[in-house]
Amino acid sequence: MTALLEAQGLTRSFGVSQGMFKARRTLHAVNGINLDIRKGEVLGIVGESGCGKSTLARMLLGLLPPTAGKIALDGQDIHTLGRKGMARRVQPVFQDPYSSLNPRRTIASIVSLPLEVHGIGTAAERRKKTLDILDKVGLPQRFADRYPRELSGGQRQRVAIARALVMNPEIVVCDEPTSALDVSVQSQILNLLMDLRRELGLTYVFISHNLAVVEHIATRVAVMYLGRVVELAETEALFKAPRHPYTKALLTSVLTPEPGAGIPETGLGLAFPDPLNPPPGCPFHPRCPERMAQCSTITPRFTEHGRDAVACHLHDPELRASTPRNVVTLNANTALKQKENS
Amino acid sequence: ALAGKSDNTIRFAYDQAPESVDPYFNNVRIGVIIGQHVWDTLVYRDPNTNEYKGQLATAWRQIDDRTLEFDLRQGVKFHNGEEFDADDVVYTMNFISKPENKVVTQANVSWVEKAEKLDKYKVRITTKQPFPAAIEYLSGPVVIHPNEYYEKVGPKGQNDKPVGSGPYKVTNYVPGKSITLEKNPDYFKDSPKPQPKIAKIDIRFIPDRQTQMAEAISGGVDFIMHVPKDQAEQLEAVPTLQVVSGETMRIVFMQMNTLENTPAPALRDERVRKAIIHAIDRESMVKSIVGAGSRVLNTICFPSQFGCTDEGATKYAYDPAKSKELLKEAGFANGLELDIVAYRERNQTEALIGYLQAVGIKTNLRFLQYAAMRESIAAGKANLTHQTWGSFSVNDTSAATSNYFGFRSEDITRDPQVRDLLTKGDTSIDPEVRKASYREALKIIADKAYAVPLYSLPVYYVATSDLTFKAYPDEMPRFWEMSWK
Amino acid sequence: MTDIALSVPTIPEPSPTMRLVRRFLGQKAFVIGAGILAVIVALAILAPLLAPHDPYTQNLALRNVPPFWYQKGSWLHPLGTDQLGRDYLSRVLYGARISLLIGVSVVLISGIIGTTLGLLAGYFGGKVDMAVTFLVTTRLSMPVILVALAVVAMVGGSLWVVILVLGLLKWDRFAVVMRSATQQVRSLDYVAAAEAAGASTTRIIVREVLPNIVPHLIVVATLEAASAILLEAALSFLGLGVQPPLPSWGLMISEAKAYMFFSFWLIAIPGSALALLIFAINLAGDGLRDVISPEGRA
Amino acid sequence: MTDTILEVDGLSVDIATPRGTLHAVRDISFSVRRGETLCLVGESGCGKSMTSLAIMDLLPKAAKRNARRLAFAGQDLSKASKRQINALRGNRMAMIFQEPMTALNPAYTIGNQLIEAYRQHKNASEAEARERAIFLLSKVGIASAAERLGQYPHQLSGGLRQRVMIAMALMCGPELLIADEPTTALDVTIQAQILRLLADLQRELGIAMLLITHDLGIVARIADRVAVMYAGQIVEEGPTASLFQSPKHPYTQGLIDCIPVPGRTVPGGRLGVIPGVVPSLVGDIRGCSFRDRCSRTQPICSQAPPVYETPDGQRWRCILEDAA
Amino acid sequence: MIGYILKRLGLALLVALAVSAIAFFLLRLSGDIAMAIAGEGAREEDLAIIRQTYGLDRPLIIQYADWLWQTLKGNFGTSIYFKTEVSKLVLDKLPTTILLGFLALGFALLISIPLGVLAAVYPNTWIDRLALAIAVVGQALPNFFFALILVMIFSISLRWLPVSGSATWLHFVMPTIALGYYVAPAFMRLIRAGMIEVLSADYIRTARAKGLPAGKIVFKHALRNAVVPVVALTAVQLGFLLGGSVVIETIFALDGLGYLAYQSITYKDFPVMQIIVLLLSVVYVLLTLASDIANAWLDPRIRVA
Ligand SMILES: Nc1ncnc2c1ncn2[C@@H]1O[C@H](COP(=O)(O)OP(=O)(O)OP(=O)(O)O)[C@@H](O)[C@H]1O
Ligand SMILES: Nc1ncnc2c1ncn2[C@@H]1O[C@H](COP(=O)(O)OP(=O)(O)OP(=O)(O)O)[C@@H](O)[C@H]1O
Ligand SMILES: [Mg+2]
Ligand SMILES: [Mg+2]
Ligand code: NI
Repeated sequence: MTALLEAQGLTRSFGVSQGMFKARRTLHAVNGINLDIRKGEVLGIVGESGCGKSTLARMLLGLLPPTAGKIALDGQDIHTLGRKGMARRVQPVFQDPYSSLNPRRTIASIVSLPLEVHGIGTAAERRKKTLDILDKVGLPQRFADRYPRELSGGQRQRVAIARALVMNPEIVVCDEPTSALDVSVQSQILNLLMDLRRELGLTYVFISHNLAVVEHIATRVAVMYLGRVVELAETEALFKAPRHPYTKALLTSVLTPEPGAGIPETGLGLAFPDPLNPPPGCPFHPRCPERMAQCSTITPRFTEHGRDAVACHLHDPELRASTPRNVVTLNANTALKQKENS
Repeated sequence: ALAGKSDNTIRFAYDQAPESVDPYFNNVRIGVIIGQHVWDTLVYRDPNTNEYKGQLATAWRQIDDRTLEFDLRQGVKFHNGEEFDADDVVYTMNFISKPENKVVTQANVSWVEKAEKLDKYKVRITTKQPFPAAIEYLSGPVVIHPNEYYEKVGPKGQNDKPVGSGPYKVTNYVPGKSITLEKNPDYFKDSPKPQPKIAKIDIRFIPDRQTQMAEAISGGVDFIMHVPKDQAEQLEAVPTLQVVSGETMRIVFMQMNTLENTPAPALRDERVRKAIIHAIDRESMVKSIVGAGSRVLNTICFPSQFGCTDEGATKYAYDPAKSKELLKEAGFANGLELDIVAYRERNQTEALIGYLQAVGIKTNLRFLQYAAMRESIAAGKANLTHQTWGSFSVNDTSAATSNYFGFRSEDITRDPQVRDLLTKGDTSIDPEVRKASYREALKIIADKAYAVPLYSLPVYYVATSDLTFKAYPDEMPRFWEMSWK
Repeated sequence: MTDIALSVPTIPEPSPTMRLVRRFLGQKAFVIGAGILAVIVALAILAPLLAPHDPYTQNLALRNVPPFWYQKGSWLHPLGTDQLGRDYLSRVLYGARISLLIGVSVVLISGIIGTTLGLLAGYFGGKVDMAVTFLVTTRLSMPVILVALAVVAMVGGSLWVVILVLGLLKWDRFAVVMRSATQQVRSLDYVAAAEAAGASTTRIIVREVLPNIVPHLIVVATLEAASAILLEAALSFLGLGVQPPLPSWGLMISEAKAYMFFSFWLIAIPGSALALLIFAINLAGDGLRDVISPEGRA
Repeated sequence: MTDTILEVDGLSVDIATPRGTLHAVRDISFSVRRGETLCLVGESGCGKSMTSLAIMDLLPKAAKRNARRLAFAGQDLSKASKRQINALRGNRMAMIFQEPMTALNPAYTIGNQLIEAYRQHKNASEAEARERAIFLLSKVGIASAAERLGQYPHQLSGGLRQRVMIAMALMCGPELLIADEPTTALDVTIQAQILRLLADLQRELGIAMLLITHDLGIVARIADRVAVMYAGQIVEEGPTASLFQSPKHPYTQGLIDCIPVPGRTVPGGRLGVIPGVVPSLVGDIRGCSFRDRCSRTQPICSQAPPVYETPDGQRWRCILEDAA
Repeated sequence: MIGYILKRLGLALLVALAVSAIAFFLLRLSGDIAMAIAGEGAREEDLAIIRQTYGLDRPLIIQYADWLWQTLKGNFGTSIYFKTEVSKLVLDKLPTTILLGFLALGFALLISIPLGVLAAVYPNTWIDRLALAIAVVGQALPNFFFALILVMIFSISLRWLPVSGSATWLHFVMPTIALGYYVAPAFMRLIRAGMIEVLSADYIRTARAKGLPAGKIVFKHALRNAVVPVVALTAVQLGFLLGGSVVIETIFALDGLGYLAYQSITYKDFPVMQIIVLLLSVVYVLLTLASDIANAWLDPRIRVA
């Protein structure tokens, strides 16, 4: 399988001020991510709040210029595609169905916006296309001339999906599309997304912090921690045999409705992942139940394990057999790498 | 009001602060008033009889066309103890005669050539040209400064801590806010100004007319002047107040800019100028809003001034129809738009604007402070002005008409013929020649409608009812004469 | 209690416009304010029909006639005449035109300037925002009354000078409010969605952002209109605003203030008219604000 | 002393809105026994928070509370004076809110906020209160508690703040703890930590807990008994195990079906759905409130459904005696 | 902290510079000061001399640079009208205006804080309506009109208070009320809105859940947070008051900066005008700086850690 959308060394930092009297600091929201999205797959991205999922999504959509690194669509730098070029092939579905629809436009006008922008068809054709797509996402035509505020959250999310699909894109980037919805509505939307994918051969990037949902929908999963991907694996493999301690902790924390199972102990300490103050070495080490001496000094490499990859010293074959000399070299390497990233 | 009598203080509110207390460096009425109280002049004109009396001089004589000789009073002391003698007169006259000293009231001093000391109490003053009104000026605006002090501190120091020889001395001065005059206990006994009875004059500058009125009604001040007719009449009903009115030498008129580069070329058309005069109902204005003691004028001078007359001059009646007619003839059937600058008696300006509007002349009023208005006139930027002129109380036409038609900065007509006639009037010694020249000049001004003569301005004083005082036509409240009932 | 059907789609929901209208009508303050304002606007527009006399015709024989409710008053001049014998009712009616004209024009000028700056700053952020913030700070630190007075004194007062000066001075609140409103809207996902749809920046600003900040714009506009009218009145009161014989209310107060102790109506009538207008605009503006943000923020 | 710490009978909450009266809570009854954890579960807007606020007498001004009986430890709260309520609140019954970010006053140190209620209720000295605060902070797993007292809320992470909130609720040793979605704002890993902490403390201190959540996963793991709310009513109630093993009400069933559960649901397969959306709460609802979303609606559903009960205390409000 | 203050001072300087430039060019382009200096009977030659001696014949930008340099050196020039040093003139008048500004501010806070708090604690009651009425009337009454009415009542009818001047504290009563009442509504609304918002905040619910008495909730937990924005407004309003004092000082003949400004404007006293505008803008920027610092002190979220 070839990569349809590919990110290399993707980095994004923000200058943030912390109150008036303190100096501005640099926050690495996304820190040197390599990722490939293959045609037809559903790439799930999970991670804690603030780990950079949305930032990554916005960059993949071309909405946010990366500070470093590049993104290629079919091998072509998305830079050169321009806003319109990207729009035809990659479309978003956002988390909050309340803020993702312009409250002053009718549903039809929201859905047909991409068509208008690209000057596709006559007004009548556009209207027809809009109604068709609304039908496809399961919204009766009578909603076409209503305003977003008249719709429920689930219905709004259907509108957002319709808008994303109206231009027949190849990739849809869904940033937590169901986390604002009730479970009963969430399942409707998840079903819809799956149906559409089958029907239209779509590729999804599906961001969520709900592991159960990701397990259900994704074919491959990337686990993010503090701006980095720490583990990337086929869904089944990941859920069956997580490698990274953070992935393990995440999986333990999932509370499935099993009465009597009690609350699991995650083994994570109290340390708080602060993106402004990322710990040195492995970013996860302060919370890691399996941390080793080198974890606090050396940033782990992303090592491939067949089709999967993980960034953890526990799974770095070289390091496990390492001599101190090796450690030093690695250390120097990573230091260099970090410099490039910031 | 009780406070005033009980502490023997008159609290006097005036609407404008003088830019300087030194009479040579301001040209506002309050400056003249303060000047006459703090300083003395060589000669004093009795306001009741109009007779000249010796003040700092005891006697004077005309030596030739251009020379006057004065015997000076002995034993007079300035407020700082400096003795008055010929040096003071010579210094003062020479100081004001030099343009580089930038005396603001040039019209009052530009006739002085020089002064010489003959002995300690005798001086000679030379005029640049024969100047028959010299004594009149020397009895008014031309005050005598103490030479040693003045030389030391200059005009700036004289403003900060004024020193004169007059019946009152300045004891406190906050520029722009207030000035306090206190009785000069050592005022020389022989002065034609009587020894003051009121111990203290507290002058405050209150810009807002109705604040002044409120103060008067509530007893916060004892004396205000220049109260408009309507308000004066209303204040008459207040039992604690008295209203005294009197005619003054202040004439009211409108200038029209007919200069080459006038911003209002329409005014170069005599018909337009006449139309403007015909548009204004001066009689009504006098009756309704100007008030008692006012009279309609036909020439640009006050009738009591030497040489002032409207004999033979064209008189323009109120005739809006004719006015419109004239405008039509001049090509302004659809009306005309002009600026008008004014600085006081705003209600009268508004009435004028109303009359002009009625005949189709739309005006934009720019209501300014006097200095600013003068600046705009002198710069030739004015179209129409609503002016008043008090001649510094000088009872001679040379102090009035020449200021506006003698090619000085405020002359925006500049008719050489008029200028020559006025110069002749100003500088001839023969009274008949003077009269004839003025008559001719005034006639041309009227016939060619160079300006709109309006009326003389009465002044209304409102004072606490227990004050005895008299109003004079020269707009000078004489506190040294006043007393409590 | 009413018995109603169960599920959402079958409930006859009022249309959003109707709901907004109802919310407006539910705002007593807004209804009162807008009502008074409407009456004043109507009076101003119909002034030529309603005014019993020409507001400029003076009659020195009939000066300071009191209004009809005084003994000496007459119905010929229902609100009496002023110090130059002009009909006061007519002047007050025409004065409404001037005040409204000033309010509307100043808001138009300052609204355009302020909204443009605010939109740009809020949308683009970064350097643009810094520049606009600096401009706003500079503007805020210039005392409006003083600068307006000074400029009017220099240039000479007239209606259009006053409008221009105030318009060029009073854009700060527009800029500040529009900036934060734009920032808020800009961070919403529908803007990102439009961007992702390939819409141009201009299109996004004009079609996606602007319509959503219009409510704030209207609120600021009403409050600024009131403040502009008050400022004009203050300038005219000091003699450095609109010039006679225009019947601006501020100027009428200024002209009448000398008469206040004995003919109080001369100052009370334009004073109350002015206060009523400001009151109405503020009330309507407050109501508007409450409708837009029901929590009632300042 | 009865075994029941909280007794709610016929509780309704009505909110006056411009569109009419919103019946947020409709005649619900339940009780919590000492030392027991009752979970109130339901979709957003079904009235869970209103129920908890009604018990604490913290309803917003527009909301009105009505109850046949609302008793805490035998004392009827609906008849209690403000002063009596204040004496109970924060003392014998305490509450934890959803948003740890905003539930603490940003202007005061956490120490200040921790001790003020203790001093208020227990008439204790500053030093005693501090000591208790430090004790409880360590109890909720916060190290170097003494230093933390001087910190402001914004200096703490969300997880720490929620721990502080828990400590604050425990300050006076309450008999009942009401927790309204205490973990929804937190990340999954932290959620697990906090829930575990809560469960441990509840067991250790023998506190009764009313836990409100919309997450069936949490319910299953922590609750002794569960009450399922729908549109302001409790549609089913019972011991956790029975309820999950054999849900009786179609809504409960639907809820359980629509969450993906590894092992039970097929990855990529279709999930169960509850069609439609929740009804508007404005106005009355006659009959079963779930009937228009229910796959097994019958005409009779438009009449008030009966309440069935199994011997182990599982009760449900449906025409079907057994949905399975 | 120090760095922040320095940065803000730099900004203040920049703002002052911009204001001074705007004021300079704006005013300079519309009037001829040579004329104003020259005075009576000046002839073209005199004007030329004056232009030369005062350097008015140079390009405006050079004049501005020169003026700026002189100002930076502390040489503010001489008043054209009063012929006194501008610095002396301004320093003489400043205390009165500052006093008036603080009195008015105090008055405004004195009526707006209690009313605003009460209105927020008892919304939609008569207290709220009274507060609203006071606010609405305060906003709608032009302050000069209000001042005149005060004079009518307290000086003319009741004769309790002196009309004009600044001799005793009694002289400050009416100006304080007239000026303070003008800004009070803004405070009242802000406090009311702030209190309402704060009272509905989660942490207030927490405080109630803790069983704290109502007074402690309002005064300890709510007010502290509600006054934070008031501090910021205070700075803005104080600047505003200094500007607004033009009207009030003119009416009450209070010899302060506002009146001086009015005089200098009407006399076209350019150097004075320029310095006053500059002074007020610097004061404004410094006040906002002060309020930021005060805010930081009140709000621990932005305080230095
Ligand atoms: N425009 C911005 N300016 C400054 N910081 C930002 C900006 N956008 C994001 N961040 C920061 O970058 C980090 C990553 O944010 P991002 O929104 O990508 O996280 P996320 O994983 O999507 O979190 P969540 O699950 O809460 O949506 C966060 O710490 C966030 O505060
Ligand atoms: N202040 C209020 N004014 C009007 N309606 C309100 C108010 N607060 C809540 N409601 C309504 O009352 C109903 C019940 O609200 P409640 O907060 O109890 O729901 P919930 O079950 O806690 O939901 P969530 O899971 O979203 O917290 C909802 O329909 C809500 O819209
Ligand atoms: Mg996100
Ligand atoms: Mg809730
Ligand atoms: Ni590690």
